[in-house]
Amino acid sequence: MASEAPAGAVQENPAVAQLTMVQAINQALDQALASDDRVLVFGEDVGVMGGVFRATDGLRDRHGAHRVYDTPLAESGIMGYGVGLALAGMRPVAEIQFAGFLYPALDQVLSHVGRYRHRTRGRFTVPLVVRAAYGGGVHTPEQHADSPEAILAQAPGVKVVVPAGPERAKGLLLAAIDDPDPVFFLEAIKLYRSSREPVPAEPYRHAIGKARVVREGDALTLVCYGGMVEVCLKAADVAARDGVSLEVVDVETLVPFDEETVLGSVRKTGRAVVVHEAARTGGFGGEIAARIAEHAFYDLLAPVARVAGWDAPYPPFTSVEHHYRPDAARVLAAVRQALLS
Amino acid sequence: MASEAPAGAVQENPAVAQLTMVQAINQALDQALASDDRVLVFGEDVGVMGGVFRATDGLRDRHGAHRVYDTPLAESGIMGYGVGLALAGMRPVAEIQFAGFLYPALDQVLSHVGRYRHRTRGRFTVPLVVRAAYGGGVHTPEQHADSPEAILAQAPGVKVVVPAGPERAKGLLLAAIDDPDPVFFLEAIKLYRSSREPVPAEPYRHAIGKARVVREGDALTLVCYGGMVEVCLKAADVAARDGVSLEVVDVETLVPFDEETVLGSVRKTGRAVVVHEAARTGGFGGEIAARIAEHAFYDLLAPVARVAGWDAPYPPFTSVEHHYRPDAARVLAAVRQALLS
Amino acid sequence: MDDTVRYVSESGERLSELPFGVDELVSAYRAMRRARHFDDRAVTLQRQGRLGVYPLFRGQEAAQVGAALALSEGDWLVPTYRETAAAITHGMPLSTALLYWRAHPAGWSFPEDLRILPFYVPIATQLPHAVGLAHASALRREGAVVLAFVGDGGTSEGDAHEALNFAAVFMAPVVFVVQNNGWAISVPTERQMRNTRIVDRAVGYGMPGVRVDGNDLVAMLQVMREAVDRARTGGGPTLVEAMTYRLAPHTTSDDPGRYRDGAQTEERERSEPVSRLRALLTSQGAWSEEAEQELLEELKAEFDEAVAQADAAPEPTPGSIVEHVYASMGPDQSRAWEALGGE
Amino acid sequence: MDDTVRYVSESGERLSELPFGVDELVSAYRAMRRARHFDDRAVTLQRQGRLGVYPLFRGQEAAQVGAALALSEGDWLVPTYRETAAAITHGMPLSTALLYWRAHPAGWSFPEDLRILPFYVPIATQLPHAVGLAHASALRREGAVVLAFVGDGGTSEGDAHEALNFAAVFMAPVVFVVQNNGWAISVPTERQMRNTRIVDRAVGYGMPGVRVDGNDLVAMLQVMREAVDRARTGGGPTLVEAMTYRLAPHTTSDDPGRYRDGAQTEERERSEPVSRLRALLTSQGAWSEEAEQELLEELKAEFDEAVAQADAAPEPTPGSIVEHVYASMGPDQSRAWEALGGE
Ligand SMILES: Cc1ncc(C[n+]2csc(CCOP(=O)(O)OP(=O)(O)O)c2C)c(N)n1
Ligand SMILES: Cc1ncc(C[n+]2csc(CCOP(=O)(O)OP(=O)(O)O)c2C)c(N)n1
Ligand SMILES: [Mg+2]
Ligand SMILES: [Mg+2]
Repeated sequence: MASEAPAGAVQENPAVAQLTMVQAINQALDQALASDDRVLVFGEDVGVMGGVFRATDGLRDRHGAHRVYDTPLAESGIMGYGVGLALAGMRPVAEIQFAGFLYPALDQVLSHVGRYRHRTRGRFTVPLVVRAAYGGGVHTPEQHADSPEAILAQAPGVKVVVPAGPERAKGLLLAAIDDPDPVFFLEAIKLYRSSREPVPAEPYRHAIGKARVVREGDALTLVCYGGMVEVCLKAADVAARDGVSLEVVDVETLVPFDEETVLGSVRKTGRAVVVHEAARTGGFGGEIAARIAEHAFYDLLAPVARVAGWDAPYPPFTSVEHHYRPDAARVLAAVRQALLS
Repeated sequence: MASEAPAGAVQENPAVAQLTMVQAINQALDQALASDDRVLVFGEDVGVMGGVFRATDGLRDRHGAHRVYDTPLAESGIMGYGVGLALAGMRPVAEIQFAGFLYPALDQVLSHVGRYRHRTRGRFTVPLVVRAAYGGGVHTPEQHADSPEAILAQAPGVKVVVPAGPERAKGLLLAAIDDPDPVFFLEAIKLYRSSREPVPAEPYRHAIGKARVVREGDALTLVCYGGMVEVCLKAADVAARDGVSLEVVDVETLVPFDEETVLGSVRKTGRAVVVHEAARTGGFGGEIAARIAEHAFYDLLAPVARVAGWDAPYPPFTSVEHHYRPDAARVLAAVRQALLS
Repeated sequence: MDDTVRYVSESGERLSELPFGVDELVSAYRAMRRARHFDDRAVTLQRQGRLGVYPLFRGQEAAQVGAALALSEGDWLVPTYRETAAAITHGMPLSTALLYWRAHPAGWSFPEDLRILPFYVPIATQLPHAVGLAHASALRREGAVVLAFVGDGGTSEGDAHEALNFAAVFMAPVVFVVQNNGWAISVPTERQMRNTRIVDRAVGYGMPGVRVDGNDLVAMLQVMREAVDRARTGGGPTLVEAMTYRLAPHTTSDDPGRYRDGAQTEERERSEPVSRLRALLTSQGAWSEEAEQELLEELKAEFDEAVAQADAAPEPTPGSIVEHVYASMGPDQSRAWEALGGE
Repeated sequence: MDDTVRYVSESGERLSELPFGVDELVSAYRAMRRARHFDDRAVTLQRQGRLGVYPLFRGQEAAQVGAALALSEGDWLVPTYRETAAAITHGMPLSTALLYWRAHPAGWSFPEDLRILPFYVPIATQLPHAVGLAHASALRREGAVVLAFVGDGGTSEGDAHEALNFAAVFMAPVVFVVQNNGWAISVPTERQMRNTRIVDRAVGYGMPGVRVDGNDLVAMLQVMREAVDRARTGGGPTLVEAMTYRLAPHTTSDDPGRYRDGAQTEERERSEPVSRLRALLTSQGAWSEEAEQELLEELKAEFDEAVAQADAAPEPTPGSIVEHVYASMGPDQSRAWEALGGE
């Protein structure tokens, strides 16, 4: 891992570089730190070590130990401390190592992060960004593969962003840091190093709150986000070989939800399959499916299906783990079913 | 409040007594303590004081300070301690004063309560019951009116039960205490003392995992639970005066979800409105609506609508609070809309 | 071991040389008396249905006012629901405090220049915020100190521990004041913890700890000045355990008869802080019955004026429910806002 | 102040009268050596892709084995991921341990009579469980004691605080062993807390605290026996801080070169516990090179056998993913089970 190019390759400044998602994130953090004094980056092992995924690699050396630093091992403390920094006018960017370790911090999230602006009628605000690695597919140890986005999404006042690749991740993270509201930024572990993509070297921002049609098609819409986008694109590739044209919508921002783009696509295709890796019951797919079924009712030619993790904890058992996380085959099975209707 | 009849009026033993929901709960706890040594009741202020809502009133005197006792003020501690008792073979019944104070305990819930059986392949189990007062409508202070059922419902391995009145509460709580799996038992604050109902004095159990048709009708199904059941019944009364016959289904157990009963009703009426007081986005209503829309697709005559809390924190502001929680008028507006389709 | 810092006896006698001049004590007394007056009147308003659930602070005036008076203007106050006395001492307008406890939005949007966070309900969750605020002040070399309150019961929460540890590790300029008032609703300190000397936790965190008679305004102010000074000059956090007593019910909704003996509370009334300081000042010739009456007239007028201001606050619209969820309304809030009648 | 309990010097010299006979020390040595052998072989298996991510315990054998040996059969062990040495000492079959770290379900369903909770990943969350277990034992007058482990980093979590307080308030028969191994992944204890004497927290909770040289098996066993005894006889919980050092990477996935100096680790190798006890025993004539070789042969055979057993465990079916979610499958699990091919 030490052999990877220093991610914040700003000094060389090629207009565009091929970066992995973790490098793109590193670059966004680097640029945010460079351009705004108020930005602070902290969490467990983010300082000297540069993060368990190396997302903060080199940042402490470049920006100083007072801007990029380790905290004690206490997620509620990290979250609450971050709220305090934000209340003081800083632009804190906290890292929670794995999304499952957001759980000890949920009191701070649910009681304060999403509520502060509302309860103080805008007098106090919490422009906090919380990054966390989520999801499975890479044989992490037990409880390192959770996808808790539905918990965050049911908390009014927070925004939830789930980038699907390097280029999007950089632009969305920079936008999140600028955002006047708290943003949870969930990074699919599976995508951290799985591929590279051209990423502009300059800082740029992608709008939060917009879904994207990432592949056009007319037979059915696959609605997905984060680590499931590549799975859906793969499914669409396979389907295309059979002459079936699938549209893929990357929701990207779960909250605020961009109903317009999703409904626009489903109204066109008449069919939808919603895909995520969190367990199905209570997952955010229910919200998406409910919205589609309510507002595109008269355009639907088939029931809205969901492909999701099974209703069980993410299995800690290596040899069956891959049966839990949706793959192209499972997506295609649901597509076939929907196309029969 | 001291003037209320001692809830566990077992000594008098009338076959049936008119009880409030909090009295029925008190009676269930009393009977569980009396019949099973392994039952322990604990939480903040449940001992000497008998609970902030008096649900444990008198129990310490009757069953001893080693069976009914106060804990320190620490919800994660309460939850984790309860897990330990359960692992040791006890039947712990923890009280969390308000559902919003479950938040500090969510790490224990999400990492352990729902996961222990699965990760140890049944070797260790957590037959823990957690009672918490939820919801609004009675001008409680800030952050005392949350409805976090969707967070619990997305955690595989836990059961979530929300009783709609005294008679159901008693039977469900006794069933929950017997249940080999962890059960979260959410008690609508609004229902604690709002009315009385005949409650059999003997212990009895209601099955967990079954929804109930609480009023038959043919024009549309109202799907609801907990504090919203009386609201929906009221809406149905009003509609009946206009000759519109609404069916009301009390989901009662959110997880495991009784799809059969809900779908059976909707297939018959062809229309559904889902009602809860948690904020709409990410609420459990999305799950319910998605299931209806998927599995009753061909029977639906209108889109499945949701009536829920607005997408904001429960407002701490007394004079507008009643606009947040769904009432019969809002339910009826959604019904009217659905009947137009 | 009684290491409790105390300057004035329960009956108001000077136990040792006072660290402040009498003028300072007179103004501290006025602030305490003002708080007591607020509390009494607030309870009356609550009984009239003109406030919501109100958490009384009777008996804790010295702990709160003494702590708040140690702050300078740019310093931050981080209160629990209990700290209305501290808040009005640190500059919160009485009308704001009234509107807050009326659960009226006009009381929740504090004036821009007021360095007070809103009252906190979820126990102990304010403490990490205080550390973040304080660390931000240090990182920017602002010199602002943060005063954070917590109750004896609140020290049992994980957040209290995490915050104390963060504060020590970051050497944040924050002073933690635990008001050990003997009770967490119905649970006495002896069942909340095995060692009821909360100050004994300080050493574990590596910060100074001080136990002080929280009903002795002089001791409280003196201890707090030292702690605030230490924080301001880079000496890091302090844990102050202020020994006091909750003379009133937990809130206006509570019935303490269910869990404690009225006689015990009576007994504790004898060491209550307001009359203690008054006795001291009177014995020193610095206060009189006339001065007291005059002050009460002032306080009454001030409070009446605050009530009038509070009453004049316009009622919120239903649509306000979905305002301020985000900096700008998302589509879901906009739809809700329209459904709620807009405006 | 050095109040660290120690009986044997770093180089294996006896510093004071030993509290145990030499036979006992020989069997303790055998248990430590067995643990070391397991660790070494596990790393090899991991490199061969035959274990998943594996958290090494090299350097912490005395702390873990010493603690576990102080338990009786009916006592409970509550481990973090780090405590494989303690677990196999308290009776976990090696094949179970291997299957556990192979992330194979057969290793997660512990034998019914094994009083060990599964290894814990979410830091410090095991501690309240230990208190509940212990309190249940006390309520039923079972006499079982609970030994709960946590790391230096883990003490920063709120759950650690809440659990210690609960244990003290309920006088639960639990012994908390903090293995202060200097690191929480990349964060050294000095940045984890300001006062690195974790034992200093004990007084705050009102429980005895002991700091012990966790690399001295003799000291560890002695301190733990006292603590376990106290717990068993109604004396309540104890906080033991075992000073040790993580000689290995955090796990097999970690690269300590990113955050610590190899030379420092080398230096620490000199005080590692296994050779220390061996030196003592050898100097006392109770151990020899031949005994060592013989033991290693035994351990090798035992481990090989365990690997064979582990390899024989049948692969789980996909359907097993939705088994054991509830005591009996809910309708959602049943549907999933069918979709997964049932069986
Ligand atoms: C997280 C959480 N749990 C429980 C409560 C309910 N509650 C409100 S005040 C209180 C007792 C607090 O006692 P203490 O910290 O000593 O403060 P005091 O009321 O004495 O000022 C409790 C349990 C709460 N507000 N928040
Ligand atoms: C709640 C939680 N946060 C973060 C992690 C990631 N993590 C795993 S081990 C570890 C360090 C633990 O250090 P310590 O408690 O000292 O134990 P040691 O590894 O030294 O045995 C961290 C941060 C986790 N597993 N759980
Ligand atoms: Mg108190
Ligand atoms: Mg460690």
